[in-house]
Amino acid sequence: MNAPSSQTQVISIAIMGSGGAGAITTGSLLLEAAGQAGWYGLLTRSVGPQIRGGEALAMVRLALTPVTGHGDRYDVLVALDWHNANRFIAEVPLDNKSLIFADTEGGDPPAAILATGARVISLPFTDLADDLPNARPNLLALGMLSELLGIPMDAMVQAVIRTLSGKGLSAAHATDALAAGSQLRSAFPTDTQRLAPPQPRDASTHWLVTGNQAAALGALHGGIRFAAVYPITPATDLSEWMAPRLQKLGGHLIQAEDEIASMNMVLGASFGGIPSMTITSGPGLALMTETLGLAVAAEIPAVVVNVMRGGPSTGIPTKSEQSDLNIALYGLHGDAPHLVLASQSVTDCLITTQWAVQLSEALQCPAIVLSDQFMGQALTICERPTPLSDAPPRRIAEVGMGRYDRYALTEDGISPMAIPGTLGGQYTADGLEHNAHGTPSSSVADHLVQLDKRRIKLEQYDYGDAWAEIDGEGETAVLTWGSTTAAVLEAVAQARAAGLAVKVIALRLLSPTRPEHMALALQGVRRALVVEQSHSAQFHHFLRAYYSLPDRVEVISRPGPLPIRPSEVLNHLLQEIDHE
Amino acid sequence: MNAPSSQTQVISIAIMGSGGAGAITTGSLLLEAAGQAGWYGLLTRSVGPQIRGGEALAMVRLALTPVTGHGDRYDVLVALDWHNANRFIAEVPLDNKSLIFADTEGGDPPAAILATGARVISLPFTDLADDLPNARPNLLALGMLSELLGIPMDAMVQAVIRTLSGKGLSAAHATDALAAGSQLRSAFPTDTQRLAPPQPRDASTHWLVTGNQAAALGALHGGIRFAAVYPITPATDLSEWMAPRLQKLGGHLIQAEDEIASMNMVLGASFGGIPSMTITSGPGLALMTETLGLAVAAEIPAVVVNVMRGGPSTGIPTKSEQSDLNIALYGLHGDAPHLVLASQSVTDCLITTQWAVQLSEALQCPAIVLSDQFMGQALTICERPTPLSDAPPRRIAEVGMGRYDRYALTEDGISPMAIPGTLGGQYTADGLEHNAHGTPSSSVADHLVQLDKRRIKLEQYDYGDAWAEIDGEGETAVLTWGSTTAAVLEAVAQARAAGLAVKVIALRLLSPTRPEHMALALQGVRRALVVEQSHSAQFHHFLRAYYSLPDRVEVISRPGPLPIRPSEVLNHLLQEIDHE
Amino acid sequence: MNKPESLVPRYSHKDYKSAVKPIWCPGCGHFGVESSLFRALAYLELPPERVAVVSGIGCSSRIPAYTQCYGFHGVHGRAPAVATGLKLARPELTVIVTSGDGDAFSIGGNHFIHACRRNVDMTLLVMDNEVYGMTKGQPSPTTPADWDSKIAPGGTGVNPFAPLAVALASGANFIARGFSGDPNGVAHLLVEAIQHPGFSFVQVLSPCITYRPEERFWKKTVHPSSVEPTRDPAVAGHRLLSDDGFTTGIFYLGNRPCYTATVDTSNHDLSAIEEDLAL
Amino acid sequence: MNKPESLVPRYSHKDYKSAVKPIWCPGCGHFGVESSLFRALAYLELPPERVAVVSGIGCSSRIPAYTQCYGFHGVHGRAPAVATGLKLARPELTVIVTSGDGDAFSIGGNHFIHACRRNVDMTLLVMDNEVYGMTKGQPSPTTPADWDSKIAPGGTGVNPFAPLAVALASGANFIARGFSGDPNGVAHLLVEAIQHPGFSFVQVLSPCITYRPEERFWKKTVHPSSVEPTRDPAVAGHRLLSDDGFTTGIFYLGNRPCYTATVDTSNHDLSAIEEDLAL
Ligand SMILES: Cc1ncc(C[n+]2csc(CCOP(=O)(O)OP(=O)(O)O)c2C)c(N)n1
Ligand SMILES: Cc1ncc(C[n+]2csc(CCOP(=O)(O)OP(=O)(O)O)c2C)c(N)n1
Ligand code: SF4
Ligand code: SF4
Ligand SMILES: [Mg+2]
Ligand SMILES: [Mg+2]
Repeated sequence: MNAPSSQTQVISIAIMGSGGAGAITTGSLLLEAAGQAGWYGLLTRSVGPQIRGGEALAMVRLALTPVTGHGDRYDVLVALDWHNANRFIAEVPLDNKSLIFADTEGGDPPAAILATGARVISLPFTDLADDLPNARPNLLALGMLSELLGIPMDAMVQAVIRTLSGKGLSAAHATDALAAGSQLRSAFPTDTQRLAPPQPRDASTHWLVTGNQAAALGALHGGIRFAAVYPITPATDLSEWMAPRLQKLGGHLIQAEDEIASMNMVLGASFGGIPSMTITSGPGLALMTETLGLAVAAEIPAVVVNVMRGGPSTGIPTKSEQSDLNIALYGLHGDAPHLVLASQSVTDCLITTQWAVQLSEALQCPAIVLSDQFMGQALTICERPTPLSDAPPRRIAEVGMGRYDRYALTEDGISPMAIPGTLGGQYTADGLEHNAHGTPSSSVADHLVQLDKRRIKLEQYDYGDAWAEIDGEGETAVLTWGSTTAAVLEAVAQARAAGLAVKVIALRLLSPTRPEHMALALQGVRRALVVEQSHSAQFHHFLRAYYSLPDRVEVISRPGPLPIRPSEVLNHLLQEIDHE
Repeated sequence: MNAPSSQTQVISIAIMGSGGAGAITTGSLLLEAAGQAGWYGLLTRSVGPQIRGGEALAMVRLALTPVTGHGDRYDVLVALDWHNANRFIAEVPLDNKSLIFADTEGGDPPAAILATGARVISLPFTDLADDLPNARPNLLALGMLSELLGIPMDAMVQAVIRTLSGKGLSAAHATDALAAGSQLRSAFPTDTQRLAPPQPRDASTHWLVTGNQAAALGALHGGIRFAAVYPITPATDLSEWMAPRLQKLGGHLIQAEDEIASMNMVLGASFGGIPSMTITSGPGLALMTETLGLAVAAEIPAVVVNVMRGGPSTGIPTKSEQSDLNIALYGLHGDAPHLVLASQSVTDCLITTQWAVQLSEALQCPAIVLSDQFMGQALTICERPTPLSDAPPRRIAEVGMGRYDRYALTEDGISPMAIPGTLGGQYTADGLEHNAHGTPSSSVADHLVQLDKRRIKLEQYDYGDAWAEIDGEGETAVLTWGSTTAAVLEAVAQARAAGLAVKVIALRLLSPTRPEHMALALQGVRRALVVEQSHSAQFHHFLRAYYSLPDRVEVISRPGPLPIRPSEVLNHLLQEIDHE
Repeated sequence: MNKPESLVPRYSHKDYKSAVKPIWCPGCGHFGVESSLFRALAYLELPPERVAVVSGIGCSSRIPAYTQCYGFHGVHGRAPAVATGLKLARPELTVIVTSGDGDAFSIGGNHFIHACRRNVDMTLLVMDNEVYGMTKGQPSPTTPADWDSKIAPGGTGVNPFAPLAVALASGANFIARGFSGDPNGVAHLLVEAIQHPGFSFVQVLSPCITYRPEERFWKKTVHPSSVEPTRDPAVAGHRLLSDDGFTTGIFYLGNRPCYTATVDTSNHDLSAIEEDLAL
Repeated sequence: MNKPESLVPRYSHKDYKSAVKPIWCPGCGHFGVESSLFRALAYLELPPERVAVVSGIGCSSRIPAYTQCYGFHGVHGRAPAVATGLKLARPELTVIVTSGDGDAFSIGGNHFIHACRRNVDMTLLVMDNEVYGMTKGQPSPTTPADWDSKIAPGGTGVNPFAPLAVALASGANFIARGFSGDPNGVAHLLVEAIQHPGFSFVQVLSPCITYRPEERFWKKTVHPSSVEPTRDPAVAGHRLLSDDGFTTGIFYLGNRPCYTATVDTSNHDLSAIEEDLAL
């Protein structure tokens, strides 16, 4: 931070407080106001184990251009109090350029905070709030932040009123409290930075959306009209957002008695001709794998959105990790080829989920879409994504009075499907191995033919270029997937700025594999860096198993819940170069 | 087949017939009599879809030395009738050296049989049986086979009486029928072969045993005293054989309401201090993975024997395949390191299952043992295997009045476990991430520490040489696992006889991986042939993912239900050499 | 089942039978149940393509492929959930679940009680032979406690439970019991069950002559109910909890509203929904 | 719970409480249930190390770590199965399952009914708040059909079911209902339940003040049973199927034999067993 009036393109702010202090509200109001004013941004949250009202941390990143992940450090930390700072400290990297604004009433910062070297500025949020009608300390902090960052006060006032007027806060009181907060500017160091002002834009082209909402929307765009779910963190809000909207569209969401039932209900509805899905997280996915195998064998379309959380077992339900890759790829018994896709960002949740529905319907095969808690629950301001164009619907059998072979061998392995109610199309969907007609068979030949068919239909399909997002050229390539893509892209931009030519290959289609496409993408690449968020390097081992990688492969793989930071990737990219 | 009196070391006989014809009984009597007379042998069966009394095929292989798999072809086929021959034809490779003995009453052989070029000899089994009291055609066929193969008639009579006297067959009638069968020798071609006579041996040193029985025994030797199961083909007979024996030993087997319950009962009993297990097959394993993840996270010993069958989904329940490797290795959500072992033969089912119990108890980690329908239900005559010596029991906490940390960090990652009932050892086993004490924690540091601990305890343990069976030396190595090992060993013996130096590496411990041991084993190897019985080459991809293989890797991978034949492996080994 | 005999029926029971040959043992009770089902469908003149027969795994669960209806032979124990999804998605279909005592009451117990509770309009037909036939003779939740078997030598020691009482307590809307030795009687029950709105449960005692040969004598044990079906759950509860398990007839007729849904795929206009996301 | 006051009790309820702080919302009904449990254990003078508290997942299922007993916090819905394995393996332990309405009746429904049927000597304590608390407010099997929620706007349309009636029909040996607002009453029920042989089921109405704030008024809705517990299942069935769900007290006392096992690890001599395999 150089000059008093200096401007920055991107800024990261964390707000923490104990139960009831309103840290999360403060963060979302900040995001919303910044969005209204024309910036982009992202908010994630971290909370204590309490069901309600526990300590909370809001992490906000604002920028001139779209934001898909957090950065390496925080410019600003607002501490409404210090009660639970130690719980959150690992999530908010601070340094001696960081500014901490702490409520005077909150006492002394903990040693670990002081050790970061960040500058601590004590401000009388509580004292001032006590003197104002209906004001709470976090509103004062919000006023202060508007001033600090340069967010126009009217955008902030509007955001506050929209959100809090339901709770009995008048416009006048809100304005007063925010103004009082902005008065605290005298305490700002002279070298603080403000956000560079945004280009004016048409607000209607932009969304305030989470990945879970985007995925729901993608599913609806894909044609999903029936969902059966069982609640599980962090996937429940996807179901909850979808339920009334599905209803509105003429569809239905049902809460089943458990995940096994929800998966089976989905197959029943899909067998009935309705594109159908379920929504879950790791433990729930584990319960669905037997029935997913049935969908493979009986060739029934079905989509599972799996919002990953920390594992194994119940693990860390509220935090993010990329450790369900293995179960998604390999968790079905027998040889059971199926679709696995992964979203890369909040907005990509829409695209990838929509695509998954289209592929599942086209290929009569279950599709697992991997999202994660990070993008699923991150609230972002983004440009309205453009959905994919509609795909042709499921291939339906034209049946007459002759024999209908449900699992007839076709060139592309896709056999037209009869929909119950159609005269002449009667067949039995079966998880037993069967012949082309669908009659159970344990013959060697039928087994091989049907196994081939089910593999070939996936392998021969033309997925176009969407199997991966490929960016740039260079002898170094970073291979990644899922929400980790954000950190990789940010690091690579910096590496390029530092003169290193780097290619990014972020996989969207994980299964079936695309060895020829990958070979093309890796042409000329001599060094590959694999970046993922799992303890056992699941993605790396998957790549080794199914792709030809360059001789030199490096891996950054660590578990959640901390997101992979751009600097980790950048340092690795640059350090290793020095060693050469 | 050269000279009339020529002798052979090994001979394969198939016996087929429709429901009620007694093909399986004939096969097992043949095996038992041969065993009594001093030979080794193996019997597998194939049956139609009917629950009871359907068509059946018995495949018997007899030899001077131990037999662990079938060969490439059948020397003899006995057709009690031809009604269902087409169903079985793929399982009985015949050639122009094969002899077919068919009941005259059975009509003409089907075209596919004739096309093999095998010599068909029509014999009046039914006619003769009609003239004898209490004789059935299959007894005549058995008498004929005794004579043909050179099995002493008294051994055969004994076997028949032991088995059939309960069904009202007298010794005199049995002897008469067998003798009448042996009279058919005049129809034998002059160039038929007999089994070379065995060395005399003490019968008490030999067993008549299936892989499922051997696995049950291994589990009991390992210390299992509680089992909770849910019936599923082809694992049920393991449970059924175990139940009364466990009872006799002072333990208990309970049939649970489903596989999820059985797995959870196992964890409850094991938490209570009793070595415990469950027994299942693919679909059941799929239902257990969520709870297996709990066993990983809460560090509770538990053993699952999974007897593989044809997949995916319900698949082909009565037939063998090696396609549950993926789910066993990777089927748990999150990063969940656990033990996966695989038996290699009927007798190895004992050793490997026993070892799995010992490892699971020592490492406080669930162990999946992969067996398959082939070895699980193959009945063999073998030398009594020697169980492993007893291992030290589970590490139990010595607790006093101080604080007991259930998940304390120790050098080897193994934390002493308190057993309920022990004062001062109270703790809560938890599937949530936790700190060393066991208290739930979502902290970054606790997560990493516990993930490390759970990985390290598996990786650092000294498994000795048992991780794989390694045989021979050479620049060519065959890598295999499970029951496919039998065909590989047979092919390699022939390849060696043909002058090719080949090494065999048959993995017993699949997880954790042993990269250093494998590197050692692969020293000097320039060509690797991977052999497995799955459609999607699961083992090959696993090896690629976790091991450094030589540059030249070839793969023989095809699904069940046909076993991999020695000649497939041999031809591949030799052909490829020619191409060099 | 009194119908004017003069009319030529639209369907004969043969119209519901496929060419697939049952794998059942000769004499298995399930043959009788199959034929009862076909008679009931013919009586109701339900076009085969408008009927879906959904099952799990077991000898009993093999029925779908033996019919000329749409069939779904899923995984073990989950058929009521499949049927729920199907019926909600396609309310115009007649949905029948065919199951066994192991499939429905053991591994499928949770879906059984929740299907009763949810009351979607379908019929659950359980062929109860008090044993796992398909896996060759293990005890099921309805097997007597002292039945000796390989897996539970000397008996399980566990009381068999009363599926009709469990169904009632869970909320089933129609509860009946039949005996496969009386195919007409079973057909009659099925006609009533299919016609009754909501979730109908019909238990059919169906001997496994292979693993429970003593069940041949059920024909001497079963006896028709001497009282009329009740609409009062408390009264039905009292009866079912004091019943010997061999009374045949309809026990309970509920009138709870069905769980229904509309699933319509015609609307593709998401603009109103997208509005919710506008900044 | 009449005990000579003069004796110094061996344990106070504090001896059962661990240092782990509950994550529950202030005012949650589960606090009361926890304290009732501790009082019951103290009254029964059960050494904490001889008690195992087994649970699944949910706010209610968090209890094990809050106790000084051995605890098992497993996966969602499976605690009765874990407890069954534990009790069979270690019959001398007192085994208590603590669960919620979602954990026990929704995902755990199958283990619930089979634990009732199997009748292993343990106590199942379900804290029923007619909602999924932990996942922030979805309907459970006991939630009224018209309760509006995000996931089921306008209500599920599904009748809540009567867990006590299901337990009875499934074979539970002791059936009672309490209210967390009456911790003494609940403690009393638990004392009886733990002492009663076989599978005991205690439903405790325990308000979720966060997602079902209206449940605060349960204190006005609950009413003690006016009649004595019965030993006749048919009579209990009649009562439970006409009950309003808010009657507290003991409803049923069964006397079915418990399912037990001996598990002894001392015998290592397998020679007799190996004989079976001799050729
Ligand atoms: C997940 C799973 N577990 C176990 C099995 C094995 N299995 C197949 S059918 C069956 C029991 C069938 O019994 P029931 O439903 O009574 O039918 P029946 O054969 O007696 O008619 C079992 C345990 C399976 N197919 N899938
Ligand atoms: C397999 C699985 N599915 C879903 C969840 C998510 N989940 C956790 S607790 C819970 C419901 C708890 O409700 P209840 O048992 O009534 O307890 P309460 O919180 O109301 O006390 C759910 C659905 C999970 N942990 N595991
Ligand atoms: S085993 Fe029993 S239930 Fe199965 S087909 Fe045979 S008689 Fe019927
Ligand atoms: S959410 Fe409800 S059940 Fe959970 S702790 Fe809060 S009040 Fe209790
Ligand atoms: Mg049955
Ligand atoms: Mg609840």
